[in-house]
Amino acid sequence: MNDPLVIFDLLLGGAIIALAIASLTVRDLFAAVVLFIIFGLLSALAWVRLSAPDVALAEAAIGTGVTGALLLKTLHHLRFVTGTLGHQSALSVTPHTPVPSGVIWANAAFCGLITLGLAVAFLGAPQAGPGFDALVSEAMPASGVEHPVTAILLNFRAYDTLMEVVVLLAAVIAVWQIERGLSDAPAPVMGEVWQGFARLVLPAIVVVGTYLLWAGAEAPGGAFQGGAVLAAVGLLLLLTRAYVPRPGHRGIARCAFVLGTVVFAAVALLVASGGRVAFEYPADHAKALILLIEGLVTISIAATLAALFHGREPVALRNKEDRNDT
Amino acid sequence: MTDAPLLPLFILLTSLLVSPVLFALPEHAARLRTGINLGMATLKVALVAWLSLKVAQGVVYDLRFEMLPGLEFKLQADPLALLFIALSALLWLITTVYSVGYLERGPHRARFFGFFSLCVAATVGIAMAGNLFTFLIFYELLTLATYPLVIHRGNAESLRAGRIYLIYTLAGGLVLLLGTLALWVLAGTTDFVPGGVLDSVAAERPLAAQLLFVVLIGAVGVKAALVPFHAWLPIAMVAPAPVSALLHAVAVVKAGAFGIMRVVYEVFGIETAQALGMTAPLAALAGVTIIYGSLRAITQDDIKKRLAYSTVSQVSYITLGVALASPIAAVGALAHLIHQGLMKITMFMAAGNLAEGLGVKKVSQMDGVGRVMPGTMLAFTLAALAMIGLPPLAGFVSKWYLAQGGLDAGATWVIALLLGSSLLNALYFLPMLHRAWFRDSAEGAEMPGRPRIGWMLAAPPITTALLVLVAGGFANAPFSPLEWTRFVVAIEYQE
Amino acid sequence: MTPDLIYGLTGIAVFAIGLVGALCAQDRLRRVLALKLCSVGAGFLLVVGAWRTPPMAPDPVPHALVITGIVVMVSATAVALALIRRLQTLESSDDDD
Amino acid sequence: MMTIDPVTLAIFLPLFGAVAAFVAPRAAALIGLGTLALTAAAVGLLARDVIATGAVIVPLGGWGAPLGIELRADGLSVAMLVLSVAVGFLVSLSALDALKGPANARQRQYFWPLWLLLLTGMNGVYLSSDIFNLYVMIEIIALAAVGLTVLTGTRAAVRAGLDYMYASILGALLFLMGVGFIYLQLGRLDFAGLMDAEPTGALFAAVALMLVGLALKTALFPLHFWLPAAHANATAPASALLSGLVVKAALYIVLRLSQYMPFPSESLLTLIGVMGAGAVIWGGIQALRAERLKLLVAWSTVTQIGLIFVAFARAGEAGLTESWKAAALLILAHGVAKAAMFLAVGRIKDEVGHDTIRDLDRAPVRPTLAQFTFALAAISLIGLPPSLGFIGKWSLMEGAMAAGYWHWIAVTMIGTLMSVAYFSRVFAGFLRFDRVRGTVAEHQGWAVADAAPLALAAMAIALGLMAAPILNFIEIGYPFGEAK
Repeated sequence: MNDPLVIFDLLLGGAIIALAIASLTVRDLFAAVVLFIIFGLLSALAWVRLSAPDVALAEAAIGTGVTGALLLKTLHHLRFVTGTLGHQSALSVTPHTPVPSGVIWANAAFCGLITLGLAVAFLGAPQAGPGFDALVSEAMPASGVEHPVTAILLNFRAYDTLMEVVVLLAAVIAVWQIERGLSDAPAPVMGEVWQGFARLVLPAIVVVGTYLLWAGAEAPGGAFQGGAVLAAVGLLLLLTRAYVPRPGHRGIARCAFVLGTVVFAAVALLVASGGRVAFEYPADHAKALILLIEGLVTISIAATLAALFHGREPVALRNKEDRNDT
Repeated sequence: MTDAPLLPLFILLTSLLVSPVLFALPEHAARLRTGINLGMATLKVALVAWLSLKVAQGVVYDLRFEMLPGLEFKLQADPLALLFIALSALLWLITTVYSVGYLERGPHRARFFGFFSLCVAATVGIAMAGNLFTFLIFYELLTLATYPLVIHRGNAESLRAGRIYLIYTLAGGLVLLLGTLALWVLAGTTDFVPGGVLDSVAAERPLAAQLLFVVLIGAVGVKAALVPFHAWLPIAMVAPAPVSALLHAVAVVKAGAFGIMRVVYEVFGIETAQALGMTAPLAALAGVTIIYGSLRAITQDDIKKRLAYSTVSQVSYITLGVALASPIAAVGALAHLIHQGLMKITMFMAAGNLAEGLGVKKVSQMDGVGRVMPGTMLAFTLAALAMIGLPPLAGFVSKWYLAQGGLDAGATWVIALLLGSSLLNALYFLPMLHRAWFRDSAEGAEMPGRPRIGWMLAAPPITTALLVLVAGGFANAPFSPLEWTRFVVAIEYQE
Repeated sequence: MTPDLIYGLTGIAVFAIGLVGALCAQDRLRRVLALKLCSVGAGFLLVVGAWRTPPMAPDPVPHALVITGIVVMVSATAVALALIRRLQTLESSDDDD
Repeated sequence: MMTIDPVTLAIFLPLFGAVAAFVAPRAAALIGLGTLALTAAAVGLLARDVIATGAVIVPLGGWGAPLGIELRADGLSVAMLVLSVAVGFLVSLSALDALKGPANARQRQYFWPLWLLLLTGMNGVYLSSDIFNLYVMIEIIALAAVGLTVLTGTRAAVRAGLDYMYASILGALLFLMGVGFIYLQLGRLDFAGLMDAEPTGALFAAVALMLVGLALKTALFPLHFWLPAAHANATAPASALLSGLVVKAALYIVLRLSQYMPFPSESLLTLIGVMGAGAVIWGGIQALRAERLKLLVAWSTVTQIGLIFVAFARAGEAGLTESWKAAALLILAHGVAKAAMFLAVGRIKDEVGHDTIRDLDRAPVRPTLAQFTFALAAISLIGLPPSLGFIGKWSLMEGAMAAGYWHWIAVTMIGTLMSVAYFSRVFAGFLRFDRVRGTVAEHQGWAVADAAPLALAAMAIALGLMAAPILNFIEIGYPFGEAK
């Protein structure tokens, strides 16, 4: 009974490895990114196979979707800046000094050795070894939600999740600080047909995103996946020029970025009283608090991911210096 | 029992705390700076006098402060320490007067005096260090504080000299660190104890103990300018005269010599050192240094370099006296610590006056200077004669005890060495005196009518020359260096 | 041959490929891609560790960790890409330092 | 009524501060300083608790390890908190001056939120007792640190920042892979779970991966390639934070792992030591060759990190329990002294107008106090008494000598001599006067801005006198498990 599945696993594993190699070796960068996106989707598939649908969703939406969009946008920018936008293929667009092939082979051999060591270590590790299974199932009733992954993300290890939202915040602050002035490269604009399509699809995506968020309490899904899907809305809005960030929006944008962090952290601290420590939600209100946090975090994630895609901080074009990025 | 247990600390702080104040003073606040300098130096002399009285009465001062588990920062005021403190405190006062006169219009005075007091603080700290760890701290501080003084002129030559100085002394400091660590690991203490702390180690692991001796003596030998670690001293003579005078006649080289005493007497103990067979080689090395320094001095035309090589030679008298392992020689060594300081500082200040007043920097230019600057040259002459060992001057007293000690220790070669050295001393000093007093200046036009030096330059060498006379003539008076020395030796030899 | 074995080795292979890429890739963008491969490899390892032979449910904790890892990685990627874009702009303009 | 323990506050206060500074850029400086003051107060309270009752544990969410995440504050972590808050506060003060003026408005606006996020991340690392949480924290640190590196926006800075970013991501991913192996083997991620683990192949792989990852993050030779450019091209307060504090976070994790993991074989330790020795020597050579002052200082960071790894390496089979103390002292000493030095260099550069070592003496302007600060910091970095650097070096060499590892002593001494050599290049530039064009006024270039770096440098020296209490303090709560 297992055999067809084993063959499927072997094929999928082989395809993933082949795509990984291909995305690093193919000459055309655009093709590399596309191969990478396929690689990400197949990895997500593998994770579904490993009964990790939440992870698969997150990888597909964020690890592959958002990352892919970011990569494509960057590629577009680089091709614009280097004046190779009109070329047929996107061969390497950043300057570099060639590395001697000897070095590459030495590195590859070194990594091969590491891989061998890691594989041996992996095979030596206990299979289906110890884990948190018992602890989680024991604590689940007190968590306030039904879906274990959500319980871990927003209750058991909520501190990690808060810090993860902080990482996103740090990223958007860093990106705003890195890219300054107005963009030299016009953002890639979608064609007319696509614009129309986007407008039709947008409400549907919003619905899907909200559903994912809501479903997170009982079934796979949750703030990050929902946020990613909502971010897709933002991406489409930006791409179709339905929304153009203006300097005046910066204040709102900042508030949207920090909203999730602030609420999450504030709730964590506010519940700490009467012998409870931070993040220790009172059992009666646990579900409500978790949903509140999730909802607001989702908004922040969506806004942040969209801003990461857009890149620079919207600033007013006052004089020439601004344009010259100084 | 002590009415002012923190007295040693105060003595240290009189120069340590004043240094940041001096740094912060604006360049043009010369009067205030001079006032602070002289006030603190006088205060220090007074405090040292008080401390001497107390110590003579048998009061024990011991300040401790734990820096690492079991490892203490420790200040003590034993008689040996006082010998060195008294010397540096007194000469600091005198040299401060001299420096004020010398640098009257020079640049960077705030910096100069700041580091100058820091040097004195380091010297006092070296003297009062109650263990090798504390000694190491101040030993390094002395290196750091003298470096800016050596390169005070700020030109390429002085920077080169400064670099060489830094390399020698910091390498020495690093070796001292190694030795201190080894002592700590071997003996479990770094305390200075009369009779030493290494008896059992020397019995069980003689090789390790011998190695440690070599390392420690080598480390402090750098500052004591023992051959072959002496090369920095003549090069460092590019420093201004007061620096050469106080630091390279007193503070730095004496810190090295003092370190040799502490190591031999109070880390190993003279008996242990002898039993390890390390004193004889040390005495031999000292002998070589004495002769080598004198020989090199003869050929130097630059006055300060000649004096520097003379210092190389003379400081090793102290090492010799320690290494002979005879109480009598030890008296000579300790007395020489003081006497040589007085003599050499006189000569350096006089040399500085010649350079300032007449522009005379070389022996060959000294013709007839005695008549133009009689006071300065009289002081110089007195010190030079004392160096040669003319009775009843100070140098004679120390050489006499050294010779006696040599006989006492059965090392008759010491007599020959001392005689030879005195002969060499005469060979390089007498021509200078001859030129100064008995030759007419070759090109009379070059000599200005009256040298332009103020009393602040003229008085200090004369004062120290008088002290040379007094220390020799009244060697047996109470509180004379010699008397104090006997007190110290009684402790070190545990008699 | 169980899935955890197959995908575990797949993950390690992907990680290693990413490592080679991160060390050797000359193009800046491709280096980011390589790093992303590494992160997927690490994700595989954790997901595989969480896997239990059905009908047992997998351990949910590593799943949460991988989700966190994915979000962290997208943040880092965004910053790296922003740096790449900025650097390219600076290098293309002649009048900068 | 909220009752929040100072452990939580030490992480959350800077987080809220960062958010506030980001939302209200005009008041960022004020918010930043206020946050630092409050965080300092929280750390002070925490220190009091730790002294009174030993290690403090906060089981976040009330779940407790291994299911939940515990924050744990013992002597060592509080010492690191004090380091980051104290150094951070003084660096912030000098940032007020360094980033003043309309030309720096943009840098000012982003400096504060990034720096406060950095502080959040570092404090989080010092209080964490969960290895996956450490991974998230080092990523916060990485993103904020890269943001600070490229604050000036020059081409060199951005290029350095990108290399730093690559190194950071790769280092974090190697660490994450190590976390994966630990989960595979042990099924838990808290420190307590690591303590009594039997060494196996998977754990060896985990430790090796995490060590390499952290070595990359902390720039241990030969994985240091990103550091000199990144630290040399950042703006002065950012350099001070990066060199003084940021690399310490990864070092601290190494320290913790060496305390709690079944430490791998002697050969791995020796390898670490050899890498450290390589850093000491190679960094020394590069510092001798560096043409710019900031670059020299950055290379000196490479050597100092190498020295700290030598302190780990001298652990050996017998000495491990003591070696972490030497490393901790060196970490603290370097944190304070290097921050002071980078700030001083920033001041010198501001006054003189450049930081080319060869031409330092040609300028008639001599920022005396900044030069003095530099010299004091150099004393601690060289390891001259009585500075904290000296005490650290002493502890290192003492342990090595007691264990008979003479090669590590030789490395330390060579490193010391080299540091004398490269720092004296700078001193010569400060003290040489014969090539100046124009008149020199000695006391030029004093400013209030010199106060903060000077205070840091004085701390680097004076803390050496407090080594005994510091050592007693960092031992509180060690070994693990004796907490209350």
